[in-house]
Amino acid sequence: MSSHNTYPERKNSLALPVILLTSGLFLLLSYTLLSIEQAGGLAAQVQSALPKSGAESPVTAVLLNFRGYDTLLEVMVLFLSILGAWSIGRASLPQALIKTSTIQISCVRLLIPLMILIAFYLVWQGTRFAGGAFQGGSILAAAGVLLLVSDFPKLIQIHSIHLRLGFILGPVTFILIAFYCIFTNKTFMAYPAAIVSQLLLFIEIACAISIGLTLAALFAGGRPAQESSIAQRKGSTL
Amino acid sequence: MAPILIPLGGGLLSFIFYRKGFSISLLASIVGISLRTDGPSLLMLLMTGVTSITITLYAAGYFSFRIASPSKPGRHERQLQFFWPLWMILLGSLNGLFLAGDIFNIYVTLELIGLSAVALSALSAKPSSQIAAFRYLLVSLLGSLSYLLGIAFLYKTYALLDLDMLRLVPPMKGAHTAFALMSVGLMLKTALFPMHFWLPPAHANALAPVSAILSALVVKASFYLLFRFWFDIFNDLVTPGALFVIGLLGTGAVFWGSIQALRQHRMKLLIAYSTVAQLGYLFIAFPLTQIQEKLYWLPVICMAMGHGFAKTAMFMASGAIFLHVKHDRINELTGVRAYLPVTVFAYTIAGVNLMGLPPSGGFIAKWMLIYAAFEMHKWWWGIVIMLGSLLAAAYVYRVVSKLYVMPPDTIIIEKKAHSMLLEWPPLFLAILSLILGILAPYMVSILLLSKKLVSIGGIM
Amino acid sequence: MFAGGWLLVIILLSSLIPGLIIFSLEEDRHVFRSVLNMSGALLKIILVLIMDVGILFGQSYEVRLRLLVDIELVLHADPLSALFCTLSSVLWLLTTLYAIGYLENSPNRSHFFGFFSLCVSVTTGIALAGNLITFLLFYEMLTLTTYPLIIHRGTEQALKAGSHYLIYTFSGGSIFLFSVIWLQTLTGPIDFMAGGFSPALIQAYPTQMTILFLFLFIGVGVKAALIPLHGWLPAAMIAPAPVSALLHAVAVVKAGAFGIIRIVLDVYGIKNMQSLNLLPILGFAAAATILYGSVKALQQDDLKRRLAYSTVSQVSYIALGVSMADQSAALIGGLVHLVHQGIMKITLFFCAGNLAETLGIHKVSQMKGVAKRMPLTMLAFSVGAFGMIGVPPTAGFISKWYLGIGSLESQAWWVLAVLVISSFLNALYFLPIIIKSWFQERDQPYPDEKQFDTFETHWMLLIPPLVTACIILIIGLVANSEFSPLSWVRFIVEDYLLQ
Amino acid sequence: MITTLIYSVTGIALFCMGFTALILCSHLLRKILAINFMASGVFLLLITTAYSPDPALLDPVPQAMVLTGIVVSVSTTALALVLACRVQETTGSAVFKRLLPFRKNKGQKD
Repeated sequence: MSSHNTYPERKNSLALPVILLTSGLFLLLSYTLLSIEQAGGLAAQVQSALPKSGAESPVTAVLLNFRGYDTLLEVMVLFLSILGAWSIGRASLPQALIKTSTIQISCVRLLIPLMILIAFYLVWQGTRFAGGAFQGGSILAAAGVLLLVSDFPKLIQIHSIHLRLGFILGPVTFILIAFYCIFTNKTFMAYPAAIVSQLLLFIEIACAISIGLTLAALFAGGRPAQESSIAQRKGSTL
Repeated sequence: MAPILIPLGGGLLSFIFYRKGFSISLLASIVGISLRTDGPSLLMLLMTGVTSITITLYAAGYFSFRIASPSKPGRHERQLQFFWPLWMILLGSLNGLFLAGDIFNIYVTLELIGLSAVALSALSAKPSSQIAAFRYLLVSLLGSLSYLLGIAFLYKTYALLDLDMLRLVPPMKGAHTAFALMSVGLMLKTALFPMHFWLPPAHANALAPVSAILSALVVKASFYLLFRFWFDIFNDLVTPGALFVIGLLGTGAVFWGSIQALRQHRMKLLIAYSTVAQLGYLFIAFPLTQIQEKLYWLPVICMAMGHGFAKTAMFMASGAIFLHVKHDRINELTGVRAYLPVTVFAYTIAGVNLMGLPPSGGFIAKWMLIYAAFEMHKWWWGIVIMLGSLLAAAYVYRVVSKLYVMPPDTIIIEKKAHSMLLEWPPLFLAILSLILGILAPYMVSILLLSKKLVSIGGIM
Repeated sequence: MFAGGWLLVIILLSSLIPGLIIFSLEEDRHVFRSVLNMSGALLKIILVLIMDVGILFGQSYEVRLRLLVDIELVLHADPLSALFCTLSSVLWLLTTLYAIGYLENSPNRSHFFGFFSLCVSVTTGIALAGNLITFLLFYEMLTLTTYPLIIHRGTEQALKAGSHYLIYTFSGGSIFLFSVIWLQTLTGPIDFMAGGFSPALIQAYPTQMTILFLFLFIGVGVKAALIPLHGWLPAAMIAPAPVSALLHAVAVVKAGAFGIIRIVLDVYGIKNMQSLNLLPILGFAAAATILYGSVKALQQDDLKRRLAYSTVSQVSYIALGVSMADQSAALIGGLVHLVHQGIMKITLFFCAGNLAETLGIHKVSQMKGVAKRMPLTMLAFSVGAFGMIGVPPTAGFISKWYLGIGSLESQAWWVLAVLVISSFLNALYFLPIIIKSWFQERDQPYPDEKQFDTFETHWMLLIPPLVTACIILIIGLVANSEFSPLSWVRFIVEDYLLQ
Repeated sequence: MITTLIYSVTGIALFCMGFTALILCSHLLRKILAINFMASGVFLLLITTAYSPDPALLDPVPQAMVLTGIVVSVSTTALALVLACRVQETTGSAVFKRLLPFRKNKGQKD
């Protein structure tokens, strides 16, 4: 986005009407907001069902158990974004070796294991406190981004299939476990009470790995360069 | 190996949705999410299923043709590789939407649909399609956010997310605002005039199978929700004035879309504008719907199904023609009939449905709407519908008259080997849209099926 | 009520299936195509004859397919539909034979004959339709199937004529659909039934019913080429001769006229028409069209255009007869003209096509002395023309005679005056052609002459006009025998006047 | 109570500001930012519905919804950014008004 800084925001004849319109909208919505008598919420219901849910934090219980289906779809959205990004373009990473200073390299070497540890701690604590797959995944992603900006040559060696498997790890685990529930409890995603917390943890870890990988890959901004050669190979056999 | 695994994930998802549609459980809980099927959603699922099978077959033919004669080496393989997973996820989320029984869950499926549709429409790597896709993404996000804001208001008012429970609550302060916000968001996604500006470029610049998917299925999904909200869930909040305004907007869409379609020089743009016009009919149905009648869903479902099948067939046919002629300028399409007879035939039959001639699904829908217009003493809507059909006939024949003639000096392009998969799926769908009127009794019996409920994440 | 109903479906399929097969044929399989075409046509005639006999013996044929509560497709055969059905199937056989000869060696024949067959199926459907919705269905499909035939040549002019045709017929069709739905909200499902719907409805909604009749009349009047809705017909002359023959004598114009008959007799019913005072309106429209068409025909030099305007005028005799439906003679004259006009006009178009194909003659002014070169063709032409004028003993005389008697009985002197004037005009525009071709000497070479060994032209082009010319004479001569169209029409009319 | 009110009104304000910017700004990146603004506004409003004076009765459902919403928002933003980069790569501009020539349809596509 090199033109970003040089681009002058022009005078717009539309500006005044649009601003008037949106301010009107703002007033209208605020007025409605003030007039609403807030309903009670679902806290009590969640609290009462919490012991069976396999998680101690009500938020986690809602996310992974009561409204687990939403979370499954949410993981799919994330997967979709990397799929879309890969379909749109190739990663715009520099082809040549980046000059990285020794300090940076050693810092990264120190940081990466620490970050992975923190990430898994977050996931682990997710069942009890505010934490979980997405938080852990973000830390993992940060680690991935650090690697990307400092240790590029090694990363390019990663084969595309490993990345792909990583992306689908979360959703597939989630779906498989949800299916497993059909066999045990006859309902999709109704986890068996005995092993519910283990299952949730399992899902969280898988999702965290996928989320971390996906976010880091999104940072790279597209499919790996080797992707096209694979496609050509595939095309020749078609 | 590698590219196969990803579609598998997507395919798996869509497979689950199918499974869920058929399993029944009576456990409903206030915090969990439930899925439900009833007559209308079953019909929409049916439409999605039939259309998607034919689109899948067509896409196979389409990509194999393109890979055999590439315009740029490697490009079409890449398109193929990403088309399948994106399409499977889109299909799965469409099914999920039709089955959804939870207002927030609908938001997530809407996002899934929007994202995959955008990625699909950007697949044809030319700049115009990417710009159109970007605009489509912004509009889609704007629509979802408006919808989400509506959810926030609704949750503030009722603290409920389940559709069945929301149906039972009395209208309260704030519900109107929430309803309006959600409706506007969905209308934006359905491309109701004058919010249609994004649709023609996005649909016309995509690859042919993608255009078919977008036009036939994606806009129908948000329309289905809109209709359900207005007449099933939040019917207490609907006022005659609002219905009238929607009808007016629909009228605007019919005329504007048709006239724009008549002015286009490219076949795909013409078809895309015709989508705008045809969606207008669906909105004209709003002031003509009488919910005391058991079958109030029938006209819109007939129209949506007929249009879905016909539009898919038209986009597929235009894609097949493009592949063979290398352009889709309407005025230069004479003589195509000589080497693509089946395709041209399919296009024509699909056009018959758009015109609303009997016995197509469009005819049944228009019949019922005009009938309702007379019964409710609102005959002016009937005139709008008739004029719209005439305009539809005009733009359909603008292309058909070119396709059918063979001027004496036509240069017949050398006949190329083309895939059966390019020609027959559109014909199948076109014929299906034509005989939809005859299938109407079966649709009625499906519509009258009782509701089935599935809950997910059992809190017992 | 289901007895033998499938016969009707088979009659429809007997031309539909060959049509669909022909579409898929390769261009050069002309032998197979011709065999298929002709056998389909023959089969159809046989089936229609079986149906005719059945109807004569009081057999009832009906098939119903319910789509929704108020939308039902009905095929039903009554004497009136049998009349139209027989006419179109016999003429189709001849036209097919003619078309095979006419289009020999021209491109795109599969396409042409495919639509040709579909067109006839649809016409049969119009004849057999048992309620307004079914009629509407086939009526709209007729537009679709004839359009490709009109633009068959693919020239700029043909396309223009085609779009003219579509604009007229689709507008008419929309008005028709609109009014059918409106009517149904008032009356409920409308089956065709002698006597029409109950008079109570007329008393309940007199204004609406009058407006509705006018709308329906406009809807079918477009295809029947009543003024001012006739504009498409002369323009459509650009199509090949067999198509013109089909449009004028077998399918489109006839479908419009048939629609008028159905609406007056079977939807509204004669009594209701009288009580709404609508019959005179119909009569005036028909009379105006008759005179206008004749005058315009007089001004044309192009032979086919002259014939086209003559059709505009002649078809309105049918409407004129129906407008005096309270008199049995007039009604008989009108209905029998449906058959007579068809046979006479198809003869004339066959002959015009022969002239154009063999000698390259398109204009009346080029016709001096052609009878010497093509005596048989001109003989058939003359018979047809005399029929149009109404010279005894041709078929045309019979219809005009009955119309005249009817007008005397109802004391509508102006109708008689219209009949006399129009016959005079007919003579004025046909006789010069006959005189020129038979009695004047050729003073210039033929524009584009082709030589044939045995006959004056290709035998397939010669036989159909000769056959139809013979039919004109025969049905005129033996009009009173049991198997003539006239007796059949009497059979029909008895039925209606019983109501 | 007043705190939640401030939060929710701010949320609506953010939504409306984002909406204004979305319409008025022509640069693709600004449009993406505007959408993010709007999303944040909605999340802010949504999270206030979770509030309750009794800490034990904080409603977890809106919190879960907001978490889901954030992930969705991240994903869509990522896709939008990739798309915007790609548009700039192929057309040389990321300003909507300047993209007009590229939006023309030439009847030939690839």
